[in-house]
Amino acid sequence: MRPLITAVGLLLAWEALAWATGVPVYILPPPTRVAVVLVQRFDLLIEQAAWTAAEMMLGLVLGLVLGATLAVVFAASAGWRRWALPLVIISQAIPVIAIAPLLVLWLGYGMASKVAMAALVIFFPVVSALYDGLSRTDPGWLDLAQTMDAPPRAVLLQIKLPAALPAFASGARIAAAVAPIGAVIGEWVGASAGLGFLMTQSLARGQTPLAFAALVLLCLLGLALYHATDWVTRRLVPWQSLQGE
Amino acid sequence: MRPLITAVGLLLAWEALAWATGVPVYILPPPTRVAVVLVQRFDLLIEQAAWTAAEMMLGLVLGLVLGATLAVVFAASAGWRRWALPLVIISQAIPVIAIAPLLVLWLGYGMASKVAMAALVIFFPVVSALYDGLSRTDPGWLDLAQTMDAPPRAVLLQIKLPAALPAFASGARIAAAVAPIGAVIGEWVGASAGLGFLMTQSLARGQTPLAFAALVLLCLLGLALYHATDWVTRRLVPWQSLQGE
Amino acid sequence: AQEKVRLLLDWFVNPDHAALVVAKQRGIFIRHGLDVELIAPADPNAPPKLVAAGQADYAVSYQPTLQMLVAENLPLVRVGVLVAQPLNSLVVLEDGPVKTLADFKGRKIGYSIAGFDEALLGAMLESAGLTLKDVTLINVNFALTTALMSKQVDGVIGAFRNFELNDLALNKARGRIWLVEQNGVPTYDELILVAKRETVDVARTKKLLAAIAEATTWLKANPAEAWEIFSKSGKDLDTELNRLAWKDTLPLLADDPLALDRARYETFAAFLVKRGLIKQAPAIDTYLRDVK
Amino acid sequence: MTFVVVASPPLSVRGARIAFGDRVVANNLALEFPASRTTCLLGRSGVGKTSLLRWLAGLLPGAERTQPTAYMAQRDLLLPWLGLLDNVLLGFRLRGDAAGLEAAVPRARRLLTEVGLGDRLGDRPETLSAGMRQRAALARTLCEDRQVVLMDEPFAHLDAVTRLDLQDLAVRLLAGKTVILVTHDPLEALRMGHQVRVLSGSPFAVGPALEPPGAVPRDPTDPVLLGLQGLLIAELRSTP
Amino acid sequence: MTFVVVASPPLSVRGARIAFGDRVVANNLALEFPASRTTCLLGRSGVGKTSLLRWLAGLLPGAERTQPTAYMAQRDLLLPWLGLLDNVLLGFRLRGDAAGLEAAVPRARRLLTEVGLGDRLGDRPETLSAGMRQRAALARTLCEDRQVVLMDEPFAHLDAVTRLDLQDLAVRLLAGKTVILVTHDPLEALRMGHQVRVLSGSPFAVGPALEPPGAVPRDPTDPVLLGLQGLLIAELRSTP
Ligand SMILES: Nc1ncnc2c1ncn2[C@@H]1O[C@H](COP(=O)(O)OP(=O)(O)OP(=O)(O)O)[C@@H](O)[C@H]1O
Ligand SMILES: Nc1ncnc2c1ncn2[C@@H]1O[C@H](COP(=O)(O)OP(=O)(O)OP(=O)(O)O)[C@@H](O)[C@H]1O
Ligand SMILES: [Mg+2]
Ligand SMILES: [Mg+2]
Repeated sequence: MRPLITAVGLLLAWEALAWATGVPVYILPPPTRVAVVLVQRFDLLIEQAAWTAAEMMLGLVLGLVLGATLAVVFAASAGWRRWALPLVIISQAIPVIAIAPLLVLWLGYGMASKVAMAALVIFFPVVSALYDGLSRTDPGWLDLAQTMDAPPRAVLLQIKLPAALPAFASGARIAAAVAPIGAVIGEWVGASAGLGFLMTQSLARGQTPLAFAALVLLCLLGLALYHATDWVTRRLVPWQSLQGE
Repeated sequence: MRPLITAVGLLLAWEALAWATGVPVYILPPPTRVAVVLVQRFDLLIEQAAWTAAEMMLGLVLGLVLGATLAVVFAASAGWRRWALPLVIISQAIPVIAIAPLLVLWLGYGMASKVAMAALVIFFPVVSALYDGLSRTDPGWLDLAQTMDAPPRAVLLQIKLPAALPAFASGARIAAAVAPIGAVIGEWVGASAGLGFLMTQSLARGQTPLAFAALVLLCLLGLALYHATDWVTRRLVPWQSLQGE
Repeated sequence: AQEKVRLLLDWFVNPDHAALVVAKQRGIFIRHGLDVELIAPADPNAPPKLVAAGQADYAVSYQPTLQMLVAENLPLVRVGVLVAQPLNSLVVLEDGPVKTLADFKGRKIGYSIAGFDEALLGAMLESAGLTLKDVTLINVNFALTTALMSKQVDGVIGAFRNFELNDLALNKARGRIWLVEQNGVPTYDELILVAKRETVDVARTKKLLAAIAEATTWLKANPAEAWEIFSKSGKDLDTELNRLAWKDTLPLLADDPLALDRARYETFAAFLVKRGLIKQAPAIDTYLRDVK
Repeated sequence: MTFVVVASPPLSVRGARIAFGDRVVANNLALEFPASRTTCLLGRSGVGKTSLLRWLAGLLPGAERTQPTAYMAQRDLLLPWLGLLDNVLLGFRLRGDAAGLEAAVPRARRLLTEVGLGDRLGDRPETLSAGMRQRAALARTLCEDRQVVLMDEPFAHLDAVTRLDLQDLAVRLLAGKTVILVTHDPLEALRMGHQVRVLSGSPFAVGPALEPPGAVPRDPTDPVLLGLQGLLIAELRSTP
Repeated sequence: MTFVVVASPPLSVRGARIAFGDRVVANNLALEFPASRTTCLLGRSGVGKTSLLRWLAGLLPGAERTQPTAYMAQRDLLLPWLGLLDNVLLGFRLRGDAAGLEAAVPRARRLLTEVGLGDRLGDRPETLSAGMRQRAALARTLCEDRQVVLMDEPFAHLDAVTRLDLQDLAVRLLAGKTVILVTHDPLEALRMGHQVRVLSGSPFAVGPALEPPGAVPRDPTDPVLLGLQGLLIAELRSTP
């Protein structure tokens, strides 16, 4: 019920924005126009959305796994952290256009290069948030583990990691929210399908309403992924009830 | 000293990568080639870097302020959150190419549209992480505040907010790391200066070494901004000593 | 007083814009009473839309783009021409497996995002008895030459004849080229100037085009001096690729920017309809403005 | 008896039900705590003392607080980013009560000195020992100066001597207030309480009010108290 | 005397310096804790008892632990994501000691039953009262079965009856081990300790070892103990 109200609210806000600012249709089409296209071209749109959703999901899973692994490695070894952390930060500064040719060279034009690109965007919030969480464990627990002669590995996996799950959840939620743009950026590497591809192509042809119909689907995918991630991650930390919601 | 070792290590890794995979120069020029360009075109590069650095910094400041404000508003009001949170998530899914004309329409070709674009990329990790932090306050403190008849505003600003500073720091660090890409994406809106502009232009003209020289500067800017943010945010939470480092 | 004019280029400054840059640098625009600001976008699709939205007075665009945009009801009109012939072409590596168009059967062809390359390619392949189904199409975005040289694709459509061949040469590769207009595609104007239909100022446009014509004449007469002016006009223009492209581009620049060949537009509109890029050809006079 | 300017209200509970999921801690609870008196609560670990106090403080779902109350929880709950003095003054800061804050500063300093932390006013909580933190929390509670005060094991981390001193301090400063104090030390309850009541059973029942003779604070070596202590321990022992 | 299979080692401190920045808690400290005996430490709040225990556990910079030690801190430190039984078995899980873990499960269950939590084996710590959590932490410490055991106010949150029961339990299970127990209750120290020592001053000095007569656990109503209690309180009171 509530999501419906929100959706209607968003649409009204959009309509109002288009109306109040007098933006021309070919720059920001009103939702009514977009809705018509959404219905007319539904088959095409769904097909492309499925493609992008697959990239997003694969990218998110890969990003989460990669991010979590790196964060754990960084927490385990100062040596690794010293060498690889700058690399990780740098990886965020590199625009897709600079590495697209490299990715294509190594991974080809198939889905692999897109998923890699999406994962590159997605993994960073996870590394960063989880690593922060791992270095913020209650020192009392660490002392306890030390007196119990726990090997560093066990401390990391059995104390720091569960204690950092809320931080991981935080990072995963950010990751889920940027997953759509990750997938679309991936499609820049060179694509022949996907919502991002459809959007660029229709923008180039002046079919702005179709582009915005694709954008609406992309946003819906984003919202769905975000809320799914939110739902899952909240269940990860049952011992900590969040206020609000 | 240590950053120097890391830098040399990175360069060696890059040289090795270029060498081992036999990537052609027009895809991945070896560091030696890039270094030559870096020296030869230093004036040009520094000028563009200054431009991008300004966008980055403004975008980061704007993003931090906007992100922190939104997070506080969301924590204060479930009504606002219900309406605006989906908008915030959606804002992350929108590719620049779809809204670039809108931004130019509203903000013109100057720096404003670029900073707005950068801030759009940067603010989200801050909202998300800080909002998470704000909803994770020790319930004991909230109970205490309640028995003290604290108005919700005071609880938010004097209890939840300071308690969420580590989470804010986490978000700010992610934001700092994505600031360079935010600025570069901003330059897509229509730029005639900046490292991103220089990079696209030189890639389009086959001047790959120059593009990579610009990329090196961009990465340096990113690292500098990240470490500056890291340094500042660590000092924000003196009562919590992080392990490691 | 000078009239302020904002002119959006189609992309970064390159020798295609020689006349505009020279007219600005030599003060030719000023002499015609115009204070022209040249703005380079990163996305070639945005300029016509921004002109339609009133954010700039003129934009450099392409004939096929104009016709597709007008078919989508964008209020644009063509007011002049910069390059009155196609530049687009299909390119392969000379030592590659493709020697004739027919050899493309079963091969991979890269194209850029422009939106109509696919249609051009379809027509070209049909002229050799193939269809789009016989090849795999890959959108390679910016990286036409890179994709070709790294052998990720066997050919690329959307390559500009004055640029991509030189780019290949600079990277020690040789290309084989098929010109679109000789292989089943009607000829068209590659670079045109567009303005907003309702607000187009004919008097000002005349001044602008006169200045461009004057600059074109001058630079064709003084190519070396013009190169000096062009290469120093902005950051990072003095490059080997630009130098090579300069030579190939000058002869292609339209001597008469006011020239208008209506038939060319009728024919091409029919071609676009046939290829399914637009549903219906818009009435010619709605988007062609003869300022002569 | 002390002369009371502000009349402290009595506290009463009627038909309260305290439950966590299936675990019913108290059912249909009816209780009356006399006004301007200190009532000490004893009971086995886990019987529901903290839950009752939280109910009275209005912190449990369904509970409603009827008057301004100061509540000292089992944990010290000092804010790590504030110095001791600021922690003690937290209530005034939170209420944005500038006038009250100014008036409270000297009292806060005096209180911190009286609990033995006069030389640590600006120190952060994490640099203090557990007992010191508990004393700071006590100072914060007393500084609030409410007519109803709820305290949950306020002296648990204090040594015997400091404990006696602070019991005296609390009795002095809380005279005339309605105080409910949870403790595990029967002697402490007998020393400080006008009434002592024992909680027992599950869901818990509250035993009859035991009223030791004499004015508080009583002498802990008084044989009457020691006798009553034996009685209380026996009562505690009688329930599992 | 009990027959001891594994000889518990003595604990000694030589020339230790414990300081936090400028605040010197102990300087040039030399101490000997006898093997296989329980030593109870008393001292005013903030004197440095916890710091000394942490030093012995090797948790302070410069400190080194010489033998396997079980340490029960002032806070319960239960892991919120584990049930009680898993919390009690934490040491074995952390050490990856599968054989030990299997052998320890019945002992852990028995221990939890003995501290009165036999029906809450799977419950999460946040659903327990403070005293219940402290009892679980005690069970965890006893389950570790180390020859040296350090305990910091292990019974602070327990009611008088439970406290006596658990003192008995601890004495029984810790017989023959080298135990150092910090407490605030002089009677508890006298009841459980072979030796009782008082820390006082700043930097602290450790008073002479007081050795009450008789076997532990002693009868708390024994007048000799009550007399010694008065002595200890006087000693505590003599230092600020
Ligand atoms: N992390 C720290 N930083 C600075 N000072 C500290 C720190 N920990 C303890 N201290 C100081 O060391 C002294 C001894 O503290 P400690 O916790 O050992 O006392 P204690 O005897 O255990 O007291 P209590 O009975 O209250 O638990 C105190 O003055 C305390 O302020
Ligand atoms: N949040 C909770 N969720 C579930 N059960 C709870 C919760 N809080 C308390 N309980 C249960 O309620 C009962 C009473 O707990 P309470 O903390 O009131 O005991 P208490 O008398 O204060 O004990 P102690 O002397 O140990 O502090 C216990 O059985 C406890 O397990
Ligand atoms: Mg309790
Ligand atoms: Mg202590």
